[in-house]
Amino acid sequence: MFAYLVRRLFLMFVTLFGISIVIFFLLRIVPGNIVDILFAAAGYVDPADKANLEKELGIDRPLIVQYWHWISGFMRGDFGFSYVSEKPALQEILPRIPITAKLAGLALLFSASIGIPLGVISAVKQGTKLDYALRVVSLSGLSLPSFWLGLLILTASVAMFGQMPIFNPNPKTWLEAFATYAVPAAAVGFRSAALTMRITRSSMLEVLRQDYIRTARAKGASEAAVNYHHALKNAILPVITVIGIEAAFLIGGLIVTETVFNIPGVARFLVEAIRWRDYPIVQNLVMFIAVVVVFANFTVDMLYAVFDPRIRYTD
Amino acid sequence: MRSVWALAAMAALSVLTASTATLAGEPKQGGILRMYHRDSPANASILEGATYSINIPFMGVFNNLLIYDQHIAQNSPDTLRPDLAESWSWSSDNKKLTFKLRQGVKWHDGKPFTSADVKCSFDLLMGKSQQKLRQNPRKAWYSEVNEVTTNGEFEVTFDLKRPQPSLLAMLASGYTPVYPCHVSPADMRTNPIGTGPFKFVEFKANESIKLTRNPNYWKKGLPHLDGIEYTIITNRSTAILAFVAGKFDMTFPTHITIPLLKDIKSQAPNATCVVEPTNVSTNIIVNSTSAPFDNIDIRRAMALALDRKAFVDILFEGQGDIGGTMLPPPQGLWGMPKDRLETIPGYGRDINANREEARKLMQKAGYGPDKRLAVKVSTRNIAEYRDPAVILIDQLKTIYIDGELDVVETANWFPKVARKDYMLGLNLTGNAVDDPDQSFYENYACGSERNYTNYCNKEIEKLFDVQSQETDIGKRRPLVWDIDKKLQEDVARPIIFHARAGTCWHPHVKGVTIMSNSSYNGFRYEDVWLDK
Amino acid sequence: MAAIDFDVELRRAGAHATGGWRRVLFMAQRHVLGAAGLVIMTLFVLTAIFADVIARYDPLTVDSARALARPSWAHWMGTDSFGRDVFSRIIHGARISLAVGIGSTVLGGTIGVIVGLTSGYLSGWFDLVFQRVSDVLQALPLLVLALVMTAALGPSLPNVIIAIAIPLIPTVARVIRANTLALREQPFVEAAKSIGMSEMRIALRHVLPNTLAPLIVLATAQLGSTILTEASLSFLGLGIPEPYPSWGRMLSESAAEYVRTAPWLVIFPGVAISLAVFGANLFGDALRDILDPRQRG
Amino acid sequence: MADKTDLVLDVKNLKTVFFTNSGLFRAVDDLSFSVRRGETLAIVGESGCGKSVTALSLMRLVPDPPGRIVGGSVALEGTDLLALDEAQMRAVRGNRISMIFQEPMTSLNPVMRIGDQIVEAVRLHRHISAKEAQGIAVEMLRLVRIPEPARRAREYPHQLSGGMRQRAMIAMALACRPALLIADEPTTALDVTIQAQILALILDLQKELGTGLVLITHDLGVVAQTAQRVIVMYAGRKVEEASVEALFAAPKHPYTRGLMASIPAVPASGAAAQARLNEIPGTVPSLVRLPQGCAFAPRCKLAIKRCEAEYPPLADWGGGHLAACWRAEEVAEVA
Repeated sequence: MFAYLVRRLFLMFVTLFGISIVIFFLLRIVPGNIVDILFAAAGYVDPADKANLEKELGIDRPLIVQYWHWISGFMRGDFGFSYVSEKPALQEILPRIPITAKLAGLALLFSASIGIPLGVISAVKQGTKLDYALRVVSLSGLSLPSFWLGLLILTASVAMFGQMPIFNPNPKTWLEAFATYAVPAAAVGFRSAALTMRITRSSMLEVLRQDYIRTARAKGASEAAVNYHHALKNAILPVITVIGIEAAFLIGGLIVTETVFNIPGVARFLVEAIRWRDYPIVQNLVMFIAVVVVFANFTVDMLYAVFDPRIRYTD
Repeated sequence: MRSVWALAAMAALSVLTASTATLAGEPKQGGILRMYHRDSPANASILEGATYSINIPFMGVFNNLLIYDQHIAQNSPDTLRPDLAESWSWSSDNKKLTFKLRQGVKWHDGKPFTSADVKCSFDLLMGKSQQKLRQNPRKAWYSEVNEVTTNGEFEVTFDLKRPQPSLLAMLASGYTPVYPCHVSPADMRTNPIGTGPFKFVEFKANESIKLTRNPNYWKKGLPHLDGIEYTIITNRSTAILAFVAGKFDMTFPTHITIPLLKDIKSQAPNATCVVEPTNVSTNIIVNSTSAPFDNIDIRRAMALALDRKAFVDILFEGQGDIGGTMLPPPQGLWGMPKDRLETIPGYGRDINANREEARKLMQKAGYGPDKRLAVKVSTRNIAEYRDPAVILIDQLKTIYIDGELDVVETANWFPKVARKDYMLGLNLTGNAVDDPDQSFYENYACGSERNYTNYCNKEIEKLFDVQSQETDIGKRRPLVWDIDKKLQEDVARPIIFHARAGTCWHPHVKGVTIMSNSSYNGFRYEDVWLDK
Repeated sequence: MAAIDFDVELRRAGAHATGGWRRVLFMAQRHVLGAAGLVIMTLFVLTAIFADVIARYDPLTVDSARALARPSWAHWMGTDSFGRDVFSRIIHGARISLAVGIGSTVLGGTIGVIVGLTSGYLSGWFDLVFQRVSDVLQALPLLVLALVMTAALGPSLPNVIIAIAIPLIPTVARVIRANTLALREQPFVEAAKSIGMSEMRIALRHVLPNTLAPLIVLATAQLGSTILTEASLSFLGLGIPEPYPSWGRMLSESAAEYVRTAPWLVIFPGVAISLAVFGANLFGDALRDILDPRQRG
Repeated sequence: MADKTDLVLDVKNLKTVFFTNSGLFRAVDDLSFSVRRGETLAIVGESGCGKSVTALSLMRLVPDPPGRIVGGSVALEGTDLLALDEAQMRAVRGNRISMIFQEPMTSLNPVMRIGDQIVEAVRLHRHISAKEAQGIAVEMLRLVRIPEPARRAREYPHQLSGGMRQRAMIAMALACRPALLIADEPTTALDVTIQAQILALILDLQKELGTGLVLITHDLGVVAQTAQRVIVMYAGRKVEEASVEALFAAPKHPYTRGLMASIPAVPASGAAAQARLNEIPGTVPSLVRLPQGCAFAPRCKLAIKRCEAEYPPLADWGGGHLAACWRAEEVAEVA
């Protein structure tokens, strides 16, 4: 177990190192930098002023020096300053994290609490009209562009209630807080709920074909006991993996949803920062996301060990 | 027909201005004006920016030396009002402009305002001070100013190389706030200090901008509002839905396109919406340094092929203006009269005849139905740029030109233009003040930083100087018209149209006037109030 | 015990469905959803191929006189703000969506197969490097990667295809690698090795064909999501530029401006995207049921 | 024949079919047999002959679709199981009739502790506390000779060897003291050395508990050691039934004969040592397209015209020795 953990942590470190290189150099390939954008906002370009500013920001130095400067700072917990706001990058990133985290958490909760039961029902009722209906709904969840869904929700809510769930940083009532997060979370969660449902369904179908299910029936266990006790316990494992992976993919959906619902979370902030070529923000934020993803995968693997007695990490 | 309509519009406008002033009743104190902001400005320093994304939210933090009357829609020399300067006077040779400054004004941090601050601000703008602006887009405005001198704590004098009556117009723009001497330009970007009615509270990029009432504002009893809060919403439909749903008292000024106005009017029938020219022209920058547009015939053919009315019909449902460099009348002070305009090639009413002529020019240059000219039309990846480019490409088809749209990201646009790495570019030019000096020198003078095409015509430049020194508006206007006409005939930067845009607010918002010949100067908002 | 109609039961089981068409018909009945998906996909592909014939107007021609026209006989899906016929644009948009969908799936799939096969077959350092690189790519959110890629390459059709294809590579490669690893232990591969077949030949002749089923399943599943990714990129302003009638951009730009004033601009492209993706997903599901033996019911 | 009241299981004319896309598949066709209390009945045949479907039919666990029991009766202790509704049937399963499956590796739920799986079987049918049930589970594990039963009860299936798992399966199947135990190839998947132990265990427990046993196997050697009576199935039908002694002494069906001949010679049985194994030529025919007459005819050395035309009825050759062959008398001699 200990050897496994060491190996695993080492690989995680290697992955994160790789990500730091990829994001750093990818960003440098993107044409234009913050100085170009600042001059675009000023409506002119002056080569001398531009060179001065590049020097001031340190983006005139050789790439390898810039990389070392960033990564060594990153290790020390020095994340640099945002090029745009000129505030410490950490100060820009940190307050936005809880917003996205709440949204993502709620979306995952939504995804799991809707997706898993419906997936089980769909599998148990395989071939029935209910199964077909659920599959069509889940497939449609995977087929709707999420910004479209978000906009339709907003439009419908204004048309029907004359109100819209736009982000409110300081909700006064419980209901307001709920509206702030729940609707956008549902818009993102719909897609991942659909995914969760499909995985649960196929996992359940797989498990329901297993010999031990027949054994359970032979014992005289009821259908309910067979499905929910014996089958689900086994079928849940791949679902956990997928929810874990989904947590990583959720960030993509959140970018779009945070834009539509105008939520000042990290996902939209990342896109804006890419647009502004705000390297310190993009680099550190991507690293942060990568750390979360890598640890989410790690947690999933550990959860596997908890849920599946067969798995013991001894390697 | 058109002039009658224009007259009617004028009349309606003056009624509107009058109504906001007289029918509004006694202003109520308090309340926070909630607006959305269309994008996240780079920073809070007006002097370093060249977009009203910075002006609009931060103009209320500052005062100018003088300012355009905030309740007269059309900025003109007659609507200049004292601000930090109580009065001004020209020397007899019109080369010295002296301002008497208001006393007892304090910066938001409590330090007193003096003439040193004025000098600092303009030294900064002229690039003469120790500290530098990171960007200085309007340096050219002060090219005729030798220096700014202080005479005691409350008097400053602008010493000019030659008479320049337009200097006052530029000083009155929202782009020309007075900065404090004791705050560095860097701090002004993140935490601006002014003397204005509102104090800066915070600016969270991509999130919000907050201003609060300055209780020690030197105008007693102002501002009425407790504060102004902008929520930054880049998605237009989300923003408009939120306005309709009552989350905001007012839209971002001049953010509502004509097609969207109908939507707002149907959703929020009580909202007041005002449509005015923005004094932003949509134009074509032509790379005349290399083939094929180094050929004047092809440039002329392109200018002839433009069906300006079609642009205006499609993009503004007819509510846009066709003119030269200067904003057309009646809102524009300096635009050519219609009959004069129509004598310029390409502005004539008979589009088919124009295009027939254009095709002849193209054939002369060696192109025809079987040998079409392939052209890249570069533009920024913003709807206001992209949409006219699409129409332009479609129209160029009629004269054997096959255009391909080349969409460029903001970060790459100016470098690309500076590299001359384009054939045709679709560009927007915002005019901070409706003034020929601002427009001509900034966009057409040899060596000007915003003269993207590097158009350089020494003879025309002489004419710039002649009109610039003319103090009599009546005499100056025909000079301006002549220059404008020449610029169009040279196909220096063909102007396609002048945009109009709408601003909406809910009925409880009082005291807002949208300027009709500028979108940079009317956002002080010190006497805006909420009737709630 | 209830009486059982053997004929009915057998019919249900498909016993009567012998020979070409009856078999096809039976499969269509058994996989109703898949058949529907296949029909949608076929329509989609035919539309893309015959766009010039089907479209009633030139999708790029601007006409101020008919801007923002409601759907009518002349313009079945109305016109956009430039007066361009929405129906014709959607028809031509099928080409773009198909190009993005198939282009990026084929590109990502091909590279993924090569990498996965090599990695699973050679093991050693190549596999180690591949594993780490795919860890890296998979820890970066797909949309973020595509976003930075399109920003780096510049928005154009080929670049969007590349940007969407790259994050696909590790996904495909992992599946192929896992299958290859499993297949390497199979007797027929051992046998091929024992008669002196070269590794390369074994990989291409024996291993690759056997990974085809999961590959096809994965590819159809990806087809839909690539179209959605393009739409999201368009929404974020980095999709395929004007004037190409990309569904994603048609939708995202109209969605921003005309969601209320000209709903047809928002509804039809949205429906087109959703339907195409839905069709691909339905078809992919059915294919998985049929091709993936582990999933067969 | 035995006294009716002594019968644990009485199957009459059982018919189970599968509806497949290649046609009707008669997996069990008109099968009748009975098992007495404490008796062991073996059902033998090649794979695909319908043995396992018979077992599943008795449990009413034939997967539907595609399978369906379409006729006959299965009387367990006098109750026709086929007439019960699903709830009633559940009360019988695992309680009065239990089953051990072929694959001990996959037949136990991998995420449940062994003890819990037995506890579940007990508590489904007995209203007792979890603690008592746990006691029974440990007791059962002890009964199937698992060392340290209390510790093993807390372990997961993957921690047990194949033999151990099959013991646990047996413990689970017998936990409620069923009247009838069905063992479907219980030793096939196990090591040869373990096979004998498991068989011995099953027989011991059967004796101890007085359970009727249906042992399904393809291994005539196993039959000889364990069963009292044997049914030979071929293509879904019973082709021969006899006491073990009678069957081995004089098989009346050429198929049985063939099966015996394919056993590696067991010199102790007195038969002449053979130079090579005899195998039955050909394979079990497709159950969909069965020949009109005897299904075995195409593979049968003794086949005559009549075999192909008419299906031979089951005839009693004395002492309950049934066989379905037109040339039953000649079988022993010819072979």
